[in-house]
Order: sequence, then structure tokens, then C-alpha cells
Amino acid sequence: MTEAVHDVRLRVNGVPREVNVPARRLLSDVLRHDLQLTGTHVGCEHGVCGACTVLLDGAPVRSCLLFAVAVDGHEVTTVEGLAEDGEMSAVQRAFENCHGLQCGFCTPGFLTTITAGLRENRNPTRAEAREMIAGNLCRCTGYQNIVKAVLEAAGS
Amino acid sequence: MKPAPFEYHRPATVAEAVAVMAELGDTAKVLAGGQSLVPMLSMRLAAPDHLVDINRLAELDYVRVADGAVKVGALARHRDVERRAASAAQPLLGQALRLVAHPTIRNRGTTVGSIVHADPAGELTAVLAVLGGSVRLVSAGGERVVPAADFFLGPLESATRPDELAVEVSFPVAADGASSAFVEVARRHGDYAVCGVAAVVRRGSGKKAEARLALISVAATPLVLDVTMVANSDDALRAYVTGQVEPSGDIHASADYRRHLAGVLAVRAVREAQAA
Amino acid sequence: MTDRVFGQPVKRVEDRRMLTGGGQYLDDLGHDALQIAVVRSPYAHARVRDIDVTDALDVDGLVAVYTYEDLIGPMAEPLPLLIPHPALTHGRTQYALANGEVNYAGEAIAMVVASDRYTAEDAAARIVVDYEPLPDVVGVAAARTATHLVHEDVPGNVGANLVQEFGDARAAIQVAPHRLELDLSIERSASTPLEGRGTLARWDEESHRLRVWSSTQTSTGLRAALAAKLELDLVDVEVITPDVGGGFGVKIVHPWPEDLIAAWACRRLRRPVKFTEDRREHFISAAHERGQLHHIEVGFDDEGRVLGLDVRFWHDHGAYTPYGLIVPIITSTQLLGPYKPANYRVEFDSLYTNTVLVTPYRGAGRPQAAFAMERTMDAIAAALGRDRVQVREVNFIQPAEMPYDNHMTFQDGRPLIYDSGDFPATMAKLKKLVGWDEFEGVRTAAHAEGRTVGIGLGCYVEGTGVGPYEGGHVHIETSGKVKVATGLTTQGQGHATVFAQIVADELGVPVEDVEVVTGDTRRFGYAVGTFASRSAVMSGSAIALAARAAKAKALRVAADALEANPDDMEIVNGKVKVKGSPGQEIALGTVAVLSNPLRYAFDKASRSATQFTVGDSGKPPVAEDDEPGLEGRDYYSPPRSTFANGMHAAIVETDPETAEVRILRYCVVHDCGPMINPMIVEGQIHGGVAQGVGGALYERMHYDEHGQLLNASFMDFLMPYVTEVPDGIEIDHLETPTPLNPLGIKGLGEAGVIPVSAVLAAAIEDAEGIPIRSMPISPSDLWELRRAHRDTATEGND
Amino acid sequence: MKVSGDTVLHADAETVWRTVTDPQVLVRTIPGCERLEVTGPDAYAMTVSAGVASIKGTYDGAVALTDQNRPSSFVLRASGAGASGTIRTDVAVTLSDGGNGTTSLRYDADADVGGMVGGVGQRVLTSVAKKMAGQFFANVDDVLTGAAPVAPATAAAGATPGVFTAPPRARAVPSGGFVKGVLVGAGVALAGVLVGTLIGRRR
Repeated sequence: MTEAVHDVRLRVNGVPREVNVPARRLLSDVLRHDLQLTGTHVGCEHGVCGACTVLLDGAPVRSCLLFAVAVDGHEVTTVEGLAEDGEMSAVQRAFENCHGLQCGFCTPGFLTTITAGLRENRNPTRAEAREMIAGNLCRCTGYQNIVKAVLEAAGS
Repeated sequence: MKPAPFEYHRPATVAEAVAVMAELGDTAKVLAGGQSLVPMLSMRLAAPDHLVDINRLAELDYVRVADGAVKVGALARHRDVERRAASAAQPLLGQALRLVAHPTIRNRGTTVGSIVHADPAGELTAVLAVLGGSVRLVSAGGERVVPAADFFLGPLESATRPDELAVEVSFPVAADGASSAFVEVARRHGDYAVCGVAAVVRRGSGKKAEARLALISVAATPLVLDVTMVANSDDALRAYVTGQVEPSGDIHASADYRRHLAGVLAVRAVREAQAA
Repeated sequence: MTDRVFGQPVKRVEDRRMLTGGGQYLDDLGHDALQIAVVRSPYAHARVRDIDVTDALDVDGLVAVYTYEDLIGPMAEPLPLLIPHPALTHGRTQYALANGEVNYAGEAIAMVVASDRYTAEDAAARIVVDYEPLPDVVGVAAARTATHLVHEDVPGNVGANLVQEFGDARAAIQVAPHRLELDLSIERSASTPLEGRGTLARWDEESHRLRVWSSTQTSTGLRAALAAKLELDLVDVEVITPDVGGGFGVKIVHPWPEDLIAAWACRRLRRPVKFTEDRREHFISAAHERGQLHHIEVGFDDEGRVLGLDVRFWHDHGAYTPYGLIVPIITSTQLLGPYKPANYRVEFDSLYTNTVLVTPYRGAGRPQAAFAMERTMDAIAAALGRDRVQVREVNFIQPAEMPYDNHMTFQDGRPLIYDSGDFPATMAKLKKLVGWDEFEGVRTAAHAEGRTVGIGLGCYVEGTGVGPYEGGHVHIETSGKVKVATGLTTQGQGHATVFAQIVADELGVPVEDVEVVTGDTRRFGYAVGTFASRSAVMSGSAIALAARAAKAKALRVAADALEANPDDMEIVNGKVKVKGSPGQEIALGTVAVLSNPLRYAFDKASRSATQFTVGDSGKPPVAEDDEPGLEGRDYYSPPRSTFANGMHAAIVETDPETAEVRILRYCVVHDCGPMINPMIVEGQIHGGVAQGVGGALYERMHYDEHGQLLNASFMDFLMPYVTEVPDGIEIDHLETPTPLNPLGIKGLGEAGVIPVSAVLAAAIEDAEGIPIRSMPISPSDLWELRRAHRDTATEGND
Repeated sequence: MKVSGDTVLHADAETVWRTVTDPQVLVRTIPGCERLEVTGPDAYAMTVSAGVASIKGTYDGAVALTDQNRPSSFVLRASGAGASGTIRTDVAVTLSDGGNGTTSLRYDADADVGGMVGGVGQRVLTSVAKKMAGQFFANVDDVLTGAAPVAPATAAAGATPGVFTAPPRARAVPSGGFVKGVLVGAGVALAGVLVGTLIGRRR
């Protein structure tokens, strides 16, 4: 039996994209494998690690907890969409300056989360900076330099 | 970890949704925020034949204060409830929501969905229970309103029937002179609570004074306790609450520790509410 | 460009790519590949009676299903026992697919290859396996009792028994002024990198070559394993390591069943095949570490000087032993730490259980070792009523005693000889950093506020940079750019940056002109891998030596061209110069051109190297003892490991009601010799400490008595978020160089994690006044301990 | 996983014994049990349709009564398998005189829950199991006290001998969340009934 497929139209990083996928196809898989935007990573597929975080209409969400078909018509921003004209964003630069990444696998989820977080709160306190990233797992950095990067990005 | 196949339905109105659900019966599952459902689908612990996606039911995307209650539509995300006037009208909502997972999950997860999910550790189940709120259920045959006391039947089990869509949850607004608090102990920030207590207190003399609690993670459903008579003594309050709970142990905490926590957190919650 | 970049916090060259979504991890590759899903045993111990795949065959998109019966030749043999040891008398390894029996829940039984992972899982779910459950052996106690056996032919469930000793510890303890016994336990945790295991295999039928990409810590190891199992010549197998999303030990152990099946299937099917491990699979079918029980007897004098130390421990190595005895050997030797007990005896049993196999996880047996030794030191101090620092200090090996021979055999089969370190100085720094001598004031002030605080510390010595060898290749392009290759792999340590720093200094070129490739057997075929805090020491040294070789040649070629003496020349900012003669210089790229005599001019630059332009017509264009090209290749193979060391201290607060533990301060003093890049050094320490905190307070593998892992997800395996790690880790360094390698460096990758359980146990014990003998500890555990302690106290009063 | 509990049943131990070991009763009292087939002396194969709402599923399992010590104790050995896991359990049941014509029943279930559900379900498994056990015994007690009829529980029309199917139920299985669809089996494990949905699911 062949599985039914659905037309899904998304605006990804400002570019209209269209895929034809089964209803069960996760947004994370559509981004990574159908659109080959592999910057979004998958670390647990049960919504705990945050590596797959993307912005849905500007708000951070777990792309592994969304069916692509359910966000048909919406706007998605991935890590590939954070730099502007080849210039890294303030958050990306801060990660580079502060050594906020090691293996880099969890990093895209942090970048999208912090990008949205700083839009909401331009001048987080140290405690707020920690709270901002409290839903993302990193196994390499011990988070110390990620917190530093949030504060540096906010200050820039 | 990929979901099994299912047939996808995306009704545009509540009427359409309940018509589809009437037809599919217990072969369908409602997809709202999906923050609990999708992991279960991906792990193939659940594999419904049909999924009815209610994310297009714009008519259910609301949070409003009316008739003495904060009314939350089935499509309102936790974040909407946190941000909108809801928190001012019923501060306990905000106090509880900040403990529900992490902001990214709250951006997508729905308040109604987490109540229908009826997780014994779900903070919002305690809020609904302690406030004596209600859930409005709509089916093709009509609608009914189920009070919180009758809504939670067991762990992950609510009174919602397969053909019914929970369209709205009502949380009574804070009464005059009432204040509240939500405290919990979780292993990690954002995890399911090892034990949690929602407290609502009302100052005043005689019959006006009131202190009520709802506890999570110590019973199969949120446990509501009227602690008015013992609210002013730490020892009495602690003793009363620990005597009322019969928690289970699990890999994160022993049953006795949970019972102990229930007492400790009950005192903390009541004191914090009184100080608010 | 004469400034040394070695020692500078140079920003990482790999970051920009990773920050913009350009990282290339295993599952980012092979979008055209078929996907594997694995049927895994739900039982910890069972006989497989029958596998019925009939139902799976209907699944649209299914390409193949493999079970043990399909395997032939070496593929049907057990997987290799990678590190044999004479004491491992009963080593056992699993099969690529279960051959009639499964020994842990998660063991691979069948593999499905399908058009995508969704379809593969659909098919896998339809495969029906008939099991005959067998009695489960779970935990050290059950393994020791041996009422049931994991492997029928392994009596007592004992895979190995090993004793090492110097002096006569038991006799010394008998006659010591003071004696103590302790029983300690540490539970399992796991590496748990954010990216799981993964393999992508492509078979090129035309060239008869296998090319494999793997999320690995050893591309050469996997290459050799694949060649052996698939009966291919090594030259016909290439293994490429893309970006790796963390390793921490678990990715050193190849071949995994999935590696073999992917490679084997791609050749049979003539289509690329990929396995991407999901999170649940990582919990139940990769590897764990740490689970050990220790019984310690110690005899000491009035100052706390250890006269005799007798350690008996039991190591749970899971269902199989592919990685030999590395973990318990490290525990038994590194237990000594910075101390010099007069007599030492250690004996361990390495035991089989029906659980996921146990192989090194960052720290690799050392966290258990530090826990055992540091708890012992604290117990001695408590028994004598002496300061915990003082007791340690009287036991320290002194700097003047270096090199210090411990009279033991280390994990590499070589003598355990410490090469460097100044333990009293490290301790002095730590005491100052944490404010050890002022802590009683802190405690009193806290008490006045109704708060309970405690302080603890722990020391460790870490053998780093184990052999046998690593190599480096430095190639200078005619553009002047420098291409560096080494065979070991990278999982976030910033090798592309630190190796570039080394080469930039050695060669005298800008660091941004140096490009480093790791873990690609096409570029460098001889290597061991990334583990045991060895990359900087091993490959760093090899690359430095290779760069020196390239530099020597550059000077020679340039000297010829400039008619100068090579000894009078230097390379500065990519230009070879005659010292003190401004204008007498030649660009390194030009030297590269000159180094390769040409017949054909492919571009403008190469014209200057063609046969009518250069060379003494009386000599061969390439001298007898020379080679064309401007490159250097060298290897570093040390006689033994180099030993880094460190000491940590923490101040914790415990909630008197909820028993929650909060880390108020965490301090680290570390000695890894000269730091190549202090920014990266501190990052490694941060990450290690966070993993240590996880292992001390949050993470454990909850097996039930049936061998079911009850917390096989990130929901219940409590890897710390930012909210669970200390807000700020205070670090100080001591840099005592080792004489063993050209850079004087010692490893540090594992350092941060090693003493954390010991330190936090000590701090909690100090806060609570209750002995802490088992880690990790949860609030529930601590509360239960308080209750038991109170009950005991009450009984005592009766 | 271990689940224990006790309950008071309103009949003497001999009656209770007869009742809870009677396939005609079991098929009607095990939550979700649709079919019980006698496969040998005190051995049954059963089909359980447990779980509710959208996650209701039908699963096959086997149950055997062993270590019988009439009328005071017996052990139910149950097992079953489904796509997301397996379950194998021994339930030790002891009956003792509770006075006033009642019997105290205690059960101690030791379940080996394998597969996905075993690894992620721990937080709710026990309480679901306990609840389902409670439901099972309530159903049994209804039979004992006559609140529910016994007769219709016999074989379906034209039935194979030894095959019992459940009649339409007066007492509906309550509806619930989806996880329950897979966890309910923990409850089924009780009284040899601990098999079902825990490990299975609808295809």
C-alpha cells in the first residue's frame, strides 16, 4: 500500500519551498533531507535536547515535534537563515568570540533559540541569559561560554 | 524513531472536526500542540490510524476573561496564556506555566492539550483542579461541560470521549483577597515534577478564610486538599498533607521522599501564597 | 608574524562553518542512501528460536532484511576482541547479528534496509522474533553470586581477574597504627554525545573500492576492521570522518554491527547504505561506563601517611568485552593519584552482566579511581580529626621525586612512571582559589542564616597521550598555503585550530594559512585514534616534527636558491629569509615550486621549476636522499604516557528540607603542561566538569533486575541543562612541561570529569555530616541517607 | 517493574478462587479481554483489546496458572508481545480470610517490560497498572456479589470448545489518554492479565 502524500508549502529562510511528503514526515526530516538544509540537527527526536530548534513564524519550536504537513503555509527560519549577506549575526559572532561551541552539533538549536530570545529581551541579566538557554542540551561546553556568548551578543 | 503511517485530517471548523471524529471514533487522535503526542508517535508507542489536526481551527485560538473565568481555547499555546491578560486575572496560571517544560515547548504546546493529556505530573491539571475549573467538550451530538473534579480519571486518562473535542478550559479568576503560588521540586529545571503543589489562599476571618492545595506527582490524578483548618501551623499543615498522599516511588524518587516533599512543599506553597 | 601563536587564545577556524549551518555530520551526507533499521532484542537474556520476516516483506520500499543466517565468512564470526590481555581469560564478543542468543536488551538481531528510515522502521516492526527467555544477570551483586551465568562457558561470570601490587600491603595494614575499611560504589553513566553513532557506506563497483563515512573516533580502526570483515585489501577501503557531534569515548569501539552491515549491504546491493542511530538506540545498543564496587582497606600512621592500601573491586563490563580490560586497568593504576602509599595491592574481577557493554567514557575508569582514593583520604582525615588537605599533603609525591616510578603496569602495557608535576604547588593554588583556610568562616555565616554548606576537594593524576603512535603530514602548496593531515579524528576539540597553531609557529607562517584535515584515511593512513586525552600530545607532537622536517627542507631549497647557508636562514610570515639581510628572501610558495623539479609548466609559478630553468645539470634533479615536493612527514611514538594532574574543590549547599544540592562554587587547578590554546583548554575543562556534575548528581543507568534500561531517553536520563551546572567554573593553571615530547605538553581532554564525583561527595559529606559512599546521589537518595543516619543515631542513643 | 496491591473481595476464599480462575469469569473481568482460549490445563491464550480512545489495540498473550495451592495462593505467569515491546510477568496471588465472608487478596507482580515502553514508560507505568488492577478486581467483585451476571460469559455462538468470548460490557472501560493505550497492559498483567496493550498497538 502506498502512503498518501501531501503538498506542503513553506517559506524557509525567506525562500518559498514546496515538498510532497507523507503526513508523518517530521519537519526536521523535511528540512534536513528533502530541502537539504542540514544545519538543523536531530539529537533525540523526543523534544528534550533542542538541537532541532527552528523558528516557526519567528518563535523557537522543536522541529522534531512537528509534522511538516501541520505547518503548511508557515515561515521557518533555520540556522542557515541567521547570517545576513554572508555576515554572521551578532549571536553567531559571539559564539565564535566566546568559544561557545565545540563539536557544533547542538549549536544550531542554541543559535535559533538565542536569536529569538534576544529579540524578546535585549538586555538579559546573567540569570535571564541562563534561563534563555535552559531548554537546550550541550554535552561539550558545560554551557559556561554559551552564557557568555548570550551576554556578549546582547551587549553588541 | 519515526512515526508509523496515519491518515491526516485537517478540519477547518469545530463542526467539521467533530464530524470527522464522530466518524472515526477511537481510531483517531487529536493533534493540537503535539508536544506530548508526537514523541509518543515517533516512539511508536501510539499509532492511531487517523490524526485530526486542529491547528487550523482559528475559532479556538483565544484566551479571554469572561464570566468570572479565564477561558482558554484549544488552540491557545501556553505562551499565549502566559503573555495575555490571563496571568493577571488568575496569577496561578502564570505561576504554573513557567514550570511547564521550557519556553520552546510552551511556544507550541497548548494549555487545553496538556489538561486533556492528564499527566499525573502536569502542572496545569493541578491549576484546574485547585481552582475548580471546567472543561468544555464538544461532539457531533452536542456539548457538555465537565468540572475538574470529574475530569481526571486516572494517569493519562481524562473524561474526554473518543468522539469529543475539548474546545475550552475555564479557570475561575482569582477571588477578591485570594492569592496563590506554585512550587515544585523537579530533578532538572523543566522536568516533570517529583512533587508539586499549587496553593490558593484567601485571607479573612471565619468562613471567608480559605486555603486549598492541589498536588501533582503524588497520586494518579491531581489531589485537591482543603487545608484551611491547618494552614496557619507549619507542623499541622505538613502532617496533614503527608497523611493524605499515597505516592509511588520511581527511578527518580522514593515514595517516602515524595510524601515528605508533599508536606514540605505544601508549607512553602501556602506561605508563598500568603506572602503574595 | 614572529609572535608565537602557541599559547594564544586563537579563535577556532572551524567555527564559522559550524555556526552558519555548514557543518557536515554523518546524517547530513548520503541523501540518496538506503537506510537501516535494526530489530533489537527486548530481552536482556534469551535464546532466539525463530525469526519470521514474512510480514515485513509486504512493506513498500523494503530492499533487504538480514539475519545471522545471511552472514558468511568473517562476517559470521564474532566481532573482534580489540584489546586482548593475558588476564582476560574469558573474553567474549557479540556477533554482527545475534547467533542464537542475545545477552543484552538492545542487541541486534536483524537489520532492515529500505528506501528511508520511516519505511525501514515499518518493516522492522513487522519482524516477529520468537524468544526463549533465559535468567538475567544484572548488577555486580548478581554477577558475583553467579546463580545464573551470562555466558554458559564463563564460570562465575568472571571475564578477568587481575592483581597488581608493590610491597606487601596486607602485612603493612596489619601492623599500621590505624586501619579503616570502606565500601564504595559508582553507578553507570554514558558518553551520550548529542550525535549518535552513524555510518554511510558506498561501494564503487568499477574501482572495486569501499568508501565509508563514519561518526568515529578512529577512522583507521574502522578501516582495518571493515577490510578484515569484508575480506578487502586495506588499500581498497577508505574511511572518512566528517564533523562528529561529540564522542567522549563511545565512538572509539569499532566495528559496531551496524558499520559492518552497512558496508556489507552496500556492496551486495550496489547502492549506498546508511545507518543513523537514534537516541533510544544509543542508550540500549552503544556503550556505557563507570559501574564498579570497591572494598578498600587502608593502614596509616598518625599523620595520615598511607602505609598500606589494599583495594578489591568489581567491574561490571556488561555483556561483552570488545575493549578488553582498559577501564578496570586504568582504575586500578590511576587510583594512586598524586600519592605514594608505601605498599599497594589492587585486585579486580571484571564481570559479565546482561547489560549494554561497557567501554571507556571520558575519564575511563579514573572517576571511579579518584572516588576510591579521595574518599579514602577523606576517611583517613576524619578518623584522625585532621585537615583533609594536610592528610593529602603528607602523601604527595614531591616534585624532586619526578620521574616517579609507581611500580605498576599501565593500560598501554608500559610502566606507570610519572614524568612531571608539582602536586604541592597545585594544592597551594587550589587552596588559595577556593579559600580553603577561610571556609569555616563561610560555614559559620551560612549557619547563621539557617543554611547548610560544605566544602570538598579531590586530586587526580591522568595518564595521557598513550601510544603506540600518531603521525603528521605537512605539505606546503605552491601558493604558500600549508596543508596538514593527521590520522586521528576530531569531535569538537578544535584540532584544526590547535594543530594549525603548532604548524604556524614551527614553520613561521600565518595561522590562517594552515589548513588541517583529520580522520581521513585518504590523507593519512596510519593512525590510532582520538581517546585518552592523546590528540594534542600525539598528533600535536607528530605534526610539530613533520613541520620541522618541512621547514628544514624549505631552508635547504631556499638556501640553494639564494646561495646562502641554511643555518643563517629563518621563515617569517611565510617568507624564507637570510637573517640580517633584508631583501634576501623568497616566498615559501616559491620554495615549494623549486622543490619539485618539473618538465611541464602548468601555470606561471611552475615555470621557474622547469628543466631549462633550474638545477645543476651535473646532478640528478632530485638528489639521492631527497624527494620532490615541499613536505614533511613524521611520527611520534613515546616510550610511555605523560601524566597530567589536577585538583578540584567545590562548595555546595544542601537544602535541609528537600535535600536538593546546589553547587555554589566550583574550582579547578589543572596542569597539562604548556597550553597550546588556553581558550580551548578552559572549554575542555568546562565540558568535563559539567559531565562530572552529571555523573555525580543526575545521570545513572537505571536497570531493573530483568536488564531493562528504564530510562532510555533524555526524559529520564538526566543530562544536565545549564540550570544544573555551576554558574561559573573558576580555573587556575600550573604548567609543568613533560620531558617526553617536543612540545612539553600533556593531555587534558578528560581532566575535567575525573574527580567531580569525589569532590561533590566530599562537599556533601562535609555539609551533612553523613558519610557518602555511593554516587551519583539524588535528593531522594540524600534524604533517605539522612533518615537512615538519624535512625542509626537514635538507636545509638537507646 | 514491580506492582503490588491488595483488595477485599466479597466472598469466601474458595469462591474467590473458583471465580478468578474461571475462564468464563476472567474473560469478562480482565479489562479489555475479548477472547480467552484454553490451550492446556490452566493455560490460556488470550486476545486483549485494551487502551482507549485512538490508541486502542488488540494484542495476543498467553497466561498460565501455576504453583496452585488451593484456595490460598497461585501464580499467574503471563507473557505477550507487540511491536513496541514485550511483557513477561509472574503475579503471585494470595488469598486469606478477611472475616465476615470476605477474602483479602494480595498480588505481587514482577514484570519484565521490554522494548520501547519499558524504556520510557516508567514514570506512569506503575500507577496505570495499579489502576487497571483495581478495575479488574472491581469487576471480579461485581461478579462475586452478583452485581454483574456470570452466565453470558460463555462461548460465543457456534464457538470452538474452550474458547470464551466476552459479551458486550455493562461496565465500559473508561476512556483515557493515548499512552494508556500502550500502558494499560500493565494492568492487564494483574491476575495473569498483565499482558495487553502495554506492548501492543494498533497497526
